[in-house]
Amino acid sequence: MDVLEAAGGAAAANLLAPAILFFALGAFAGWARSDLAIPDQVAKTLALYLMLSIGFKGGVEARASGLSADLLTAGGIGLAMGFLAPFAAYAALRAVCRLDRLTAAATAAHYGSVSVVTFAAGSEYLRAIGVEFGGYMAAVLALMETPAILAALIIVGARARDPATPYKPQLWREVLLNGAAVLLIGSFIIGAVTGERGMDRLELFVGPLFQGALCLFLLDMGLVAARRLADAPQLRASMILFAIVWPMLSAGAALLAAQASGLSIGDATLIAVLAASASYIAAPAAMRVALPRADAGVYLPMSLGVTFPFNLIVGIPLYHAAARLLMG
Amino acid sequence: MDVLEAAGGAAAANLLAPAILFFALGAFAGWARSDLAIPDQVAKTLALYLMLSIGFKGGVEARASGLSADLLTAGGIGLAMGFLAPFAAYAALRAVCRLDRLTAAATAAHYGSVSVVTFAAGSEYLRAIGVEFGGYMAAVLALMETPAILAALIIVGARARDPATPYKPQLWREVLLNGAAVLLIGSFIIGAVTGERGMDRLELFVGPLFQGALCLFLLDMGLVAARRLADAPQLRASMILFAIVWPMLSAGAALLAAQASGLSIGDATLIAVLAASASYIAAPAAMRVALPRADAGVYLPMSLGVTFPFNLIVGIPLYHAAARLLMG
Amino acid sequence: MDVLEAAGGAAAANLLAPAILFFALGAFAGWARSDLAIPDQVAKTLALYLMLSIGFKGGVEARASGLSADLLTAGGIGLAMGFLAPFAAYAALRAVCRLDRLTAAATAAHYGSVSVVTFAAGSEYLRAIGVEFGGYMAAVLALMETPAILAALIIVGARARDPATPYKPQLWREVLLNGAAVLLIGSFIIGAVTGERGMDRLELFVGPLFQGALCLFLLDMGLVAARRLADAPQLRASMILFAIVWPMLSAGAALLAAQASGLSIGDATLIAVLAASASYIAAPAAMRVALPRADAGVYLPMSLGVTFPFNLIVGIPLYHAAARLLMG
Amino acid sequence: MKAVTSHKRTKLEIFVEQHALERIEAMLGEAGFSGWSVFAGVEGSGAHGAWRQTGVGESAAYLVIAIGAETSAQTALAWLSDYFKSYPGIVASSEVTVLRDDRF
Amino acid sequence: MKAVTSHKRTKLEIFVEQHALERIEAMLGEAGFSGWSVFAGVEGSGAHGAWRQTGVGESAAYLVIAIGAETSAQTALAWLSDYFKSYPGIVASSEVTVLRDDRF
Amino acid sequence: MKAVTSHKRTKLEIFVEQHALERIEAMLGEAGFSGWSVFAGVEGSGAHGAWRQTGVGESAAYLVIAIGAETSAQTALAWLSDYFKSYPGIVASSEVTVLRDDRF
Ligand SMILES: Nc1ncnc2c1ncn2[C@@H]1O[C@H](COP(=O)(O)O)[C@@H](O)[C@H]1O
Ligand SMILES: Nc1ncnc2c1ncn2[C@@H]1O[C@H](COP(=O)(O)O)[C@@H](O)[C@H]1O
Ligand SMILES: Nc1ncnc2c1ncn2[C@@H]1O[C@H](COP(=O)(O)O)[C@@H](O)[C@H]1O
Ligand code: NA
Ligand code: NA
Ligand code: NA
Repeated sequence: MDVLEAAGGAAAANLLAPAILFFALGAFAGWARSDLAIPDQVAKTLALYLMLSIGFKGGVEARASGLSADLLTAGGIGLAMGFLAPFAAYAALRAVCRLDRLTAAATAAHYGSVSVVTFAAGSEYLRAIGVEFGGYMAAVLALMETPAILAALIIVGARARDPATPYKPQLWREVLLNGAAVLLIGSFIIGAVTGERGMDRLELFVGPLFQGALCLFLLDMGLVAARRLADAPQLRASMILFAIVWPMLSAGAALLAAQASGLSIGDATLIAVLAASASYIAAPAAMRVALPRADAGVYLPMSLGVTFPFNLIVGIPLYHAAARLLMG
Repeated sequence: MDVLEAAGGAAAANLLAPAILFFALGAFAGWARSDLAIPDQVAKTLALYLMLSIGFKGGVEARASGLSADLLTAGGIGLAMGFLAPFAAYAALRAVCRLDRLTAAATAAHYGSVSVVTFAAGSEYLRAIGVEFGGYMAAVLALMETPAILAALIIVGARARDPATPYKPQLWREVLLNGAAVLLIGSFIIGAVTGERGMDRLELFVGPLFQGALCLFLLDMGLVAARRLADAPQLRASMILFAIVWPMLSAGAALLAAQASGLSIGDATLIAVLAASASYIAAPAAMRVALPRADAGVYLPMSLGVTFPFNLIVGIPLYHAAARLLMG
Repeated sequence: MDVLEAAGGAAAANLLAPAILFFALGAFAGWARSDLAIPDQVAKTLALYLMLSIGFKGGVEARASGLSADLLTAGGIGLAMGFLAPFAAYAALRAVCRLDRLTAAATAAHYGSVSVVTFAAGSEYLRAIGVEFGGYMAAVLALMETPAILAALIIVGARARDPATPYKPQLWREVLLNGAAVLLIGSFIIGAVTGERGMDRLELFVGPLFQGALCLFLLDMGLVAARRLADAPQLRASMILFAIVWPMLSAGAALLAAQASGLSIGDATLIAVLAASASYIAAPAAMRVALPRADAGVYLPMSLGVTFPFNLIVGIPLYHAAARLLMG
Repeated sequence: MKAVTSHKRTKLEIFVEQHALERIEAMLGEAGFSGWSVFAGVEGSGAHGAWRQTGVGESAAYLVIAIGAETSAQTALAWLSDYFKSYPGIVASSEVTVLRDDRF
Repeated sequence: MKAVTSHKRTKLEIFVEQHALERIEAMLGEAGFSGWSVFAGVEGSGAHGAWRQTGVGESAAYLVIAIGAETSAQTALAWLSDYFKSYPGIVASSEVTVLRDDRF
Repeated sequence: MKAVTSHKRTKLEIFVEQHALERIEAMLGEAGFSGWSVFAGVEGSGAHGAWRQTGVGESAAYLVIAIGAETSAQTALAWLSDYFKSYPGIVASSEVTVLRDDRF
């Protein structure tokens, strides 16, 4: 079948993209316990840079194409999935993985939220194979970061906060004003405000440089993911299963919603990638404040060690192939 | 009036430049106490990179245009202002802001010295609106960094050094060999020595990349400035007044001197920007060594929290409009 | 004589390359004890970036030209020199510099191993004067990093390990899986696998950006080398002699081997540069683990403070001139 | 060499996660400490598992060192003893000698 | 303010080079420490000369702080006393007071 | 496990600004310390106000840890007591136990 063949070829192409290979190199080095390491301040800056670039490029493109109905549609699907998915994920994590309430809720928040780098890899993949998508998808990405965190707090309810503690963390700040979200949304607005004129000045910075920064960052992600997995002997088969099956189910649901609302194949692919992706920066930060007793030794290895590589290598081409099958 | 209208348009254009908007984004994040932060080692490197680029580009251009009389004129004005302004500023700070002697002298050093990033923003502004200026202005920038610091030491005289202390800081090293000055002047010389051939190799590094680095650095400056202001409840109205009015007076004096000596509009604008700008890296470092009892809680919020944003957003287009009014 | 004249001109051109001048600037700042400093995490990242770029570009070029006999020849010469040179160097260091056994062995490891940045400067030099060389030389560089370290361990034999210590460092990991080697070889493979298609995406990142990163890194190397020398009053004349004469002898031997096996002038120059260069990252790291009682106050000032600047400024054009004399 | 008068004070060494720094520093001020210094760890281990500062997805412990009066330390310890019921971290206190007792 | 019960423990401050961290942390675990924290130095000096963290060719000392039972500390000190025969570094131990003795 | 002989020494913890490091390290050497280690803080507060390491315009405190003989510590404290009359910073000293007394 033509579509599947094409999908196979596309998957192979994805596998051989430099960024994916640098991820594999990092994973190998981490697994072999090499002392290779990207210094942490540089890794943090690379993450900020990726968000700045994604936001800015998205804003410039969104301005060029005008505020379309598609933005509202995609944003609506994203918000709905980000908020509702955690409830289903929570039930599945309790039933299948037998996690305690707090850890299940925190893990659900991770899977409802999104991964910026998975999104970046997804959009690079679409660019490489010449599939168009809306610049506003960067805004959808930003929209999907936080609802799942709120959902997790609703799930655990009042039980989360320990009455004994005099410490009242300013949770809304951690959730709504986390650096990543602020930079992503801020850069989107700056891109939308300055448009082509701004892009003229920053073309090189957010364009060709992006590829290299992504390679370096994925090298680091490979190192971190491999070490995370090595340090997580308690990761049970049921958790690994969830970390692979759940993203595919989420992506499927997102694709059906995208098809029903008439989004393009590119937009549908990206919204599936977002639904499938799991957070490993914003959600852990929020959970450490809000649900300190949830076990980070469960949600981080699942999200960072299993789901992230799966989406990067298998998921992205798979969801795109499915989008073409459904909507092509 | 045409000139004013054009000035208004130019000011609006300045406001919408990506770099200025990233400063605003940083200031918002700092004000809202988001956890957004550029890691300090990266911020330091960005500052070094900006100086390397400014110096190198200036050197290349200065070589291309030859050692002109304009360099001597501009350098002379810069040196004179850098050395004399602190005496006037000291008097004003004592009389108007009622600062103690040491804090007044230290603050005067800040206002007599210059801000590299304000200069960078000023020259980007001129480039964006197509106004030419001499590459040697980078050398004038370097010349203006230290005289004000020496002036401040003369003002306080022997009283500065505590006889009780066995500690004799090597002040000349802090002042003359501070990293910023060495890199700026060194890069200028390297640019002048290698000329176009050197530029061929570094074109991309010091050119299009500069815009992006400036955005990132101004994002950080916005964060730092906002936090500085928030932590400075003791900043009195008279100090805020000084931090806004003094730069305009300095810029005016510089413009008059530039007009009298026949500099171009671009050079005049930049020398006004330099005169108006206040140091927040070199001067504080020197003052911490030379006048440790001066109150950093006064001079840093004034320079970094008030004068820097004022120059960046209002000052630069204003001084340029004034230059055109005077000399156009 | 034409060749020598040309060599003189080339040496002058090398001296005036921006990267070399930035090294000189750093050395001046370090010597004058300016507080100029590249933050350490950034310096580490620059080193990683240089290796990533060198490896990737080498891999892409090696794929384009196919696996040639020249790769095997150059690799063979490199491996042989890397493994055998330390035995000769050890004898010389014992006889001439009167170093103790452990320090002599550790120093020999440094001179048998290679310096990535010297290689980078050598290939930039050849590019600047338009001399071709094989992309596989990056692989030869990677091959030459470790044999000398093994040779040093053979030289000291069982005496190296203290039986009293319960600590058994995993030496093979430090030696074979050191971050630099893994990144260099990994990037070479990624370059070879992705070929032109990968290069299309990373062209800017590994190309024009490289020049700027090299300038910044050499600025830092200048600072570090000058400070190393200043802190090494115990460096005797015989050690300085060795640090200058040995590289020339090694380069000569490499050139004769290259001529005998019919390599091109470019490849011969680079293999001479590699033979002449001394390690200052991989070898010290391995020696700190394997021979902790060897005196780092000897091998680091020699390698970093004397040999590195000598090769950078004098050696590279000299070895190239000799290659042209021999083979031209 | 002239004699240096010295005084006994209590030193707290508090290991906590980054998100708690702001609140804990405010608490130290309220408890009567006139100064403190914060250092960032690079890796570590504890009841909540091992961590390493990587720039991606990690917790990372910070060390807050605060030197002050014994009574201030007691107030801080009472607060921390509650805080540590929910959040990761530990605190150690010990006696140190300082110059210039007016400053603590 | 409610009373805070506190307990005596031993604090080790171990200064070592980076390559030894993994092995020393494993040793601390085996010696009975349930936690430790590692900090990176920026410069220093010792019997093996002076160093500065530059990113190029330097050693750099790290500080491992481990708080635990006296017996754990003794085990660790015995191991370190051998280790330091070959490798650079020092260790200092002192007594501290901790909350929540069950955690150490 | 063989017995480990240990010895009493004095530990200085000196919090100062970066510009003073070179001078203070030289002083420590003159006072008889054979080693020290320096760590960079990320934020803090004191009589001279609060600070945060940002890379732009900030002071930032560094922590110098020096372990040595009591007499060396007394010499250093006398110097520091003068130094702190003009410059920001504090010093705390305490007693620690070390291995290998020949090294201090
Ligand atoms: N016994 C200890 N000694 C030194 N640091 C510790 C100790 N226990 C915990 N820490 C630090 O505090 C962090 C949080 O502690 P915990 O709540 O036990 O996981 C750890 O990750 C360590 O960095
Ligand atoms: N007396 C000391 N006080 C504090 N740190 C020390 C001391 N001696 C050594 N160190 C640290 O431990 C490292 C290695 O020590 P050494 O084996 O004496 O060279 C030094 O570079 C210092 O960073
Ligand atoms: N009581 C204290 N405990 C810990 N660190 C302190 C203390 N007082 C001052 N410091 C540190 O030393 C720096 C300078 O102190 P000061 O001269 O009091 O401003 C402060 O910014 C803190 O980083
Ligand atoms: Na998701
Ligand atoms: Na000024
Ligand atoms: Na060599």
